[in-house]
Amino acid sequence: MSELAANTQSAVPRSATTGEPVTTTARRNRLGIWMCIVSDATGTVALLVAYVYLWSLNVNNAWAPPKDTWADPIPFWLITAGVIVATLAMWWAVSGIRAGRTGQFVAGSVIASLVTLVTLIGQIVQLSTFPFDITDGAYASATFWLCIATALHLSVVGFLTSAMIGRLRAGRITREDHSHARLVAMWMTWVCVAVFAGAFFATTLNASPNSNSPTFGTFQE
Amino acid sequence: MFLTGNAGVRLSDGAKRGLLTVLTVFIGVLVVAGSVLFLGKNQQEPAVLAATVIGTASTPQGELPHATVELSIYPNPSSSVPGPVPVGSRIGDPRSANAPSGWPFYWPSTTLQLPANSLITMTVHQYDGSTTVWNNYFAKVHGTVDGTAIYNGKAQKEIEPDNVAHTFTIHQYAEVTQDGFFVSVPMLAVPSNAKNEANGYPKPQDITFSFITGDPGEYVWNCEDPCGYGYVNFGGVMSERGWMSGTVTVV
Amino acid sequence: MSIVDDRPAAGSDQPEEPTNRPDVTYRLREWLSRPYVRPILTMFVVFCLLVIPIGWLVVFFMNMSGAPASDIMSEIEKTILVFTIVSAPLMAITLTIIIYSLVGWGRVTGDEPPMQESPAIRSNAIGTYLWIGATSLLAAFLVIWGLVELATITASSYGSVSANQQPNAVKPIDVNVTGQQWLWSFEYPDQGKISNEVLVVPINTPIYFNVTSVDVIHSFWVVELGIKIDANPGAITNTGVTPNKLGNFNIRCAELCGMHHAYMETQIQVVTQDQFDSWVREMGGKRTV
Amino acid sequence: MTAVIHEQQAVPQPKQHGKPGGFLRHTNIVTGVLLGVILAVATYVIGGLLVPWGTEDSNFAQVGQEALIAATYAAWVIGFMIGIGAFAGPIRWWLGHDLTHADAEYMAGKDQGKWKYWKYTTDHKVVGIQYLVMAMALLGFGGLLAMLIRTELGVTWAEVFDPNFYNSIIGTHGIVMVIAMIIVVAGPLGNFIMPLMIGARDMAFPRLNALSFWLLFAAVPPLASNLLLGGIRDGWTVYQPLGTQAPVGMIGYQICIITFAFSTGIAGVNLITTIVTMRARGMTWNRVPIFVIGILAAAIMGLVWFPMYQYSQVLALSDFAFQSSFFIPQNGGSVWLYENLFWLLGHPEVYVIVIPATAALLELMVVFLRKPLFSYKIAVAGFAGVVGISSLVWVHHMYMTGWSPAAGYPFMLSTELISIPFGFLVLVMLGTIWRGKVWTRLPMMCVYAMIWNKIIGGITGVYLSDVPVDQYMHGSMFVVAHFHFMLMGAGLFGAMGAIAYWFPKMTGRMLNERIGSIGFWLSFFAFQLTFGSMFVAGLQGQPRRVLQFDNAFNVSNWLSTIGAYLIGVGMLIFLYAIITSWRSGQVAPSNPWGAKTLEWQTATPVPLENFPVLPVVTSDPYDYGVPDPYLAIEKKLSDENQDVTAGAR
Repeated sequence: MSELAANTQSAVPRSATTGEPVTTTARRNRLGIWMCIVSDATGTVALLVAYVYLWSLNVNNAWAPPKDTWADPIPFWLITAGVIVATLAMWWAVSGIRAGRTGQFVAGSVIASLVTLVTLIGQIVQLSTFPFDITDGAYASATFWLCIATALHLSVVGFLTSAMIGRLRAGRITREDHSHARLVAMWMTWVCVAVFAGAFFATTLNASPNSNSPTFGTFQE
Repeated sequence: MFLTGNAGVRLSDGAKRGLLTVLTVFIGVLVVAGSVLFLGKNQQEPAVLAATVIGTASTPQGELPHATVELSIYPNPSSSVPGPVPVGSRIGDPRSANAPSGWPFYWPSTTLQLPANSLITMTVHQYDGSTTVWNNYFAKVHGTVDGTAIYNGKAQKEIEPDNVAHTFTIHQYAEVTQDGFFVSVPMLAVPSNAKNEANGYPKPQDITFSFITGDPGEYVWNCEDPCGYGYVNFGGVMSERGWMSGTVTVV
Repeated sequence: MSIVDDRPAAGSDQPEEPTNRPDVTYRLREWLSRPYVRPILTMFVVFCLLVIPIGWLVVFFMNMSGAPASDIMSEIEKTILVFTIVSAPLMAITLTIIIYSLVGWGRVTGDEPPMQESPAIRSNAIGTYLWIGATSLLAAFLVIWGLVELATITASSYGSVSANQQPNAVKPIDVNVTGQQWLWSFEYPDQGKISNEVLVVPINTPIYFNVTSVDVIHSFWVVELGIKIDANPGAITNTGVTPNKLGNFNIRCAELCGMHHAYMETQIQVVTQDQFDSWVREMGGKRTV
Repeated sequence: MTAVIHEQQAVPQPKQHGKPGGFLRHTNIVTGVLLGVILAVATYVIGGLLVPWGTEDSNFAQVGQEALIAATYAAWVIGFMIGIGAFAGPIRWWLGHDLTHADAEYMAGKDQGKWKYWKYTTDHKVVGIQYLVMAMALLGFGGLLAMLIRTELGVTWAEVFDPNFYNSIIGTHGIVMVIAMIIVVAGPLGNFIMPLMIGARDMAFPRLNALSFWLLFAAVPPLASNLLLGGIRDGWTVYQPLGTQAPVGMIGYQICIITFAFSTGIAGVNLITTIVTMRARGMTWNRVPIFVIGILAAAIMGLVWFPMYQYSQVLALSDFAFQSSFFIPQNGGSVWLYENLFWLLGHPEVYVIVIPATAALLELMVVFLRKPLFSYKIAVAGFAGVVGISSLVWVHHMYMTGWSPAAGYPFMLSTELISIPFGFLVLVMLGTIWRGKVWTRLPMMCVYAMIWNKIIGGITGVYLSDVPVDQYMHGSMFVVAHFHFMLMGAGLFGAMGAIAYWFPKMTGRMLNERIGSIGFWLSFFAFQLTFGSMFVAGLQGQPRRVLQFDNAFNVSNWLSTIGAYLIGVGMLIFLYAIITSWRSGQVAPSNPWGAKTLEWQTATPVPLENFPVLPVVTSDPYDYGVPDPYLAIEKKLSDENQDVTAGAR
């Protein structure tokens, strides 16, 4: 009962939807986001496993793209850098709103949105300028899908960050109740990890270690 | 609803429930039976093609009845040869419904019926071009009377793997007790430069071979030469009864 | 409905644990004297005796298409017998309790929740330890037995050790098994690369299989010899067996592989060495040295 | 505590945009289906213009046909979700127009009568009913396919169906039943009952709750339509590369799984968050009803492992429609990659099916035995152990694939270890039954059925977990019979018991137990016949998924088919019992079983926000029973004993 009394008297604003203190809903939403991250992590792991496993097997000696034209590593790292910058900007914005500095929040989220947009465009450019086609062997397929996954992640992040200004103006993000901004930043932090892992594998694991895999349909190793 | 008893029939609650239960079960049975009849394959397979008995012949196993079957392999349907019903009209696969123009098929039927314990002489007129077999084992002739087949009058034990258009391969439906029934004959391809004749098809290759059937039984046959599409070209025609595979009933 | 649930706290309605209990034998006798204990123990023994024959039944069904034709198959059947026997007690006690509870401890019928309640047993240290101990022992036994058996079978089917490194006195015969839609074909590399659609092998000679597929996944299952390995496209898998019984046995495809999967069957014919050599000769291959 | 409601009005409400509910006032299943179909047709036609008919590649296959069909299916799903109003939430969030209390109440279906079941309704009770109906529909469809399969196998002398069509039937039966069994307990009961049980007003994320159901709804038509588009010709596992050989019906399967995985993941997030954060005050972790723990376990496994399956289908679709090469060996793909990704979910999924049913029966046993649950902690430990180990056993489906023969050793170990935590659950069941007076009602009978089936499924599982034995049994009918004993024998019969138990709370009427029991017992005994003889067929050496076989297997298949028909009859009778009781059954009191869990303490039918005032929990819900008489005797004995020792002194 005392706890309840505390709630009624304290200045904690309440969610218009359910009438609970926003601290309660914030805790709930945070757990939800953690769960989403766990689930999305498994999917990302599935893609990485596919990449590494096919790399290690080199079935039918067909892992490498035609004429060993591996993808250029630079774009991968540029895109990773872009995501990280956007995430830092978002966290900076969150710290701003927490201290009540609305201007810093606006600046931070605008930067985050713009950087994310640029990175997304960069990702699409990279996808369309690979020196190989998705049909050119296992490496090509795996790399394409790692980048497609990044593109999907980036579009979600773009949607989230771009909503910040509107929600601020609608009074949904205030000094007392800024949990949604934090959730966005949390999600972006996970996206950084995912993108980095993809870039790391795609740039470091190129030539397959297995050179004597059997030729398809025969018994020659 | 007469069971409610308004129509003069007075039923106790329990009896009503019982009747309705039976009714439910009955409806279920109807649904299952209906689906079986509607989806069953009977109306989907081509008509039976029975071998015509033309007397007796002397074989390694002594004097046996002799029957003949004549088949053709066309590269695609045409005005003169309509070809089998596109699978699409049976199970609505858009690919097969929309792409029969390049589908080879055995004609007039793939549902064969052969007399038991007799010599079967099969003649095939082959109008199709070549594709390479995956396994050279099927470029050889197996299971015919003297291990050969007659290609345009010339007896051969095998042909060039790159020159195979299709194969006619009966394989056993094994019971440990019954010994196998295995016949596999590669079909010689028409040269790629052959020009079409009036009927829209090139001059066919004629392949003739004889084999001896055993006791009555149900067997299947199919083509082992990749002439469909999809993975390793074994989709499409290769996986459809009535085109590149069928059944052999020995009676 | 009351806001605050004023139900008593858990277990408060039980008398506190008795202090300085009577000695174990006394309590055991007291327990055995309870009306329901003896029937349950008898039922338990009876069910044990009823369950164990299931093992032989299983083996009987396995042998319906022919007795084991290799040591591997015999090992498999032995394993089944052992597993049935060791897991019989757990099956039996479970059966006993559910069946006895239907008759022994009283039944209540009717639409209203029964007034008379059952004894509030929230835990029983001895029972719990017994059960967990038993299941753990069982699991441990299964694991150890299984690992040993697996090692034995891997040895006698040569696992993935290539043929020329086999420790056998007799040189194994290599057979290259190719699965394809919807046929098996067998090639004898050492007998002059002769090939056939029926597998012919000499008795009491180790056979070493290299298995692959030229299209989809098949599974190479020699039923009565108890070996099975998938035929994977783009990979070579190995197994092996030493047939010890003359006759024809089944080879089936155990992985759905398309339209004629059901018809992807052939035979393995186990013959004497002489028959095998003559067969090789007439197939145009060269004799085994 | 009554303050709660009062406070809700006290909360300052933001500007109300339009009428309560806004856009969702105009959306329902009709608009959803309409928009979905329109979008799908439009995509198909426009795509057809881009790649005109008759454009054929060297193999005479339609160019871009697969991509076109994939786009069409995707368009259906997206169009349906737009039409049902699923995107209203995100857009409102983007604009900052968060829900007012009035919006929330409208979306929870306030004052909308029956119509709310056809809308994007967020109330957990509505979603629960929707899941129940959907599960029964799927079970009916899968059951019909099962009848067709058994017909084919019973007619041993000829082919009834075209072989390809038969393969499509077994594949569709498999996946439809798996989906149905995944949702049949965790869907209806996890959504309707669980929040009541923990004393919450609704799920943590009501809109996600509606989303998860309507995603499932959108996923079903693509799956069902595969039979019209050439079918999935390679079983529910759809091993590649055989899948890439199938007609375009395969895409229906892949789109269905991808969508369904989203649905499961979202449901998992929702269930876990609800259970962790929304329990009534005083409901500490050792007072949570065991059913809630079971739902939590299942939700965790689904949430963590479903993406593996989802991505295996994404990559397979990419192979099929865009000729990439994850599973095409010629181009460097690996068939083992698919098998691993698939079974990484494929095995935990078995427990996702069995665990909720088991937990539900544990929950109702105590009521019908009037005894406390036997050692709650052991039960929780059992669930925890299963969840933990279930992710380490998937390779036992791949013993015979030749993928790393050495892996057989560790995975045989883990597979046999998982029998220990599973044994915990059996111990709890037996300990609860021990010395209990049975109140013989239908739900309790399901407990006995489930234990019996688990015994048989368990012993056969012991055989299969062993690599050497699996070398004979893998891919044979024996395996089929085994997992039917686990999934149907334990899962479905458990679900029947659970639904019979909570039926009064969900529908407000009692289940007609006379008819229900007839159906239940008929299907139970027919089930033994069907799968018992299927065991025999497998032992004799009949492979799975064949439509013709040696005459040696005829007898066991005939028996199996007869049994299958009887199961069908029994299930129909049970279905009739449910329908007739739902429509015109006798009205149920709020607590017909005299149970002590929270869901029975509120009114029936359950009011919109479940509880007039949120309850406070002071003990676990299992304090049934009278003091153990033998304990009293022992107490007396020990006292005498004391006197004796005293006298000796």
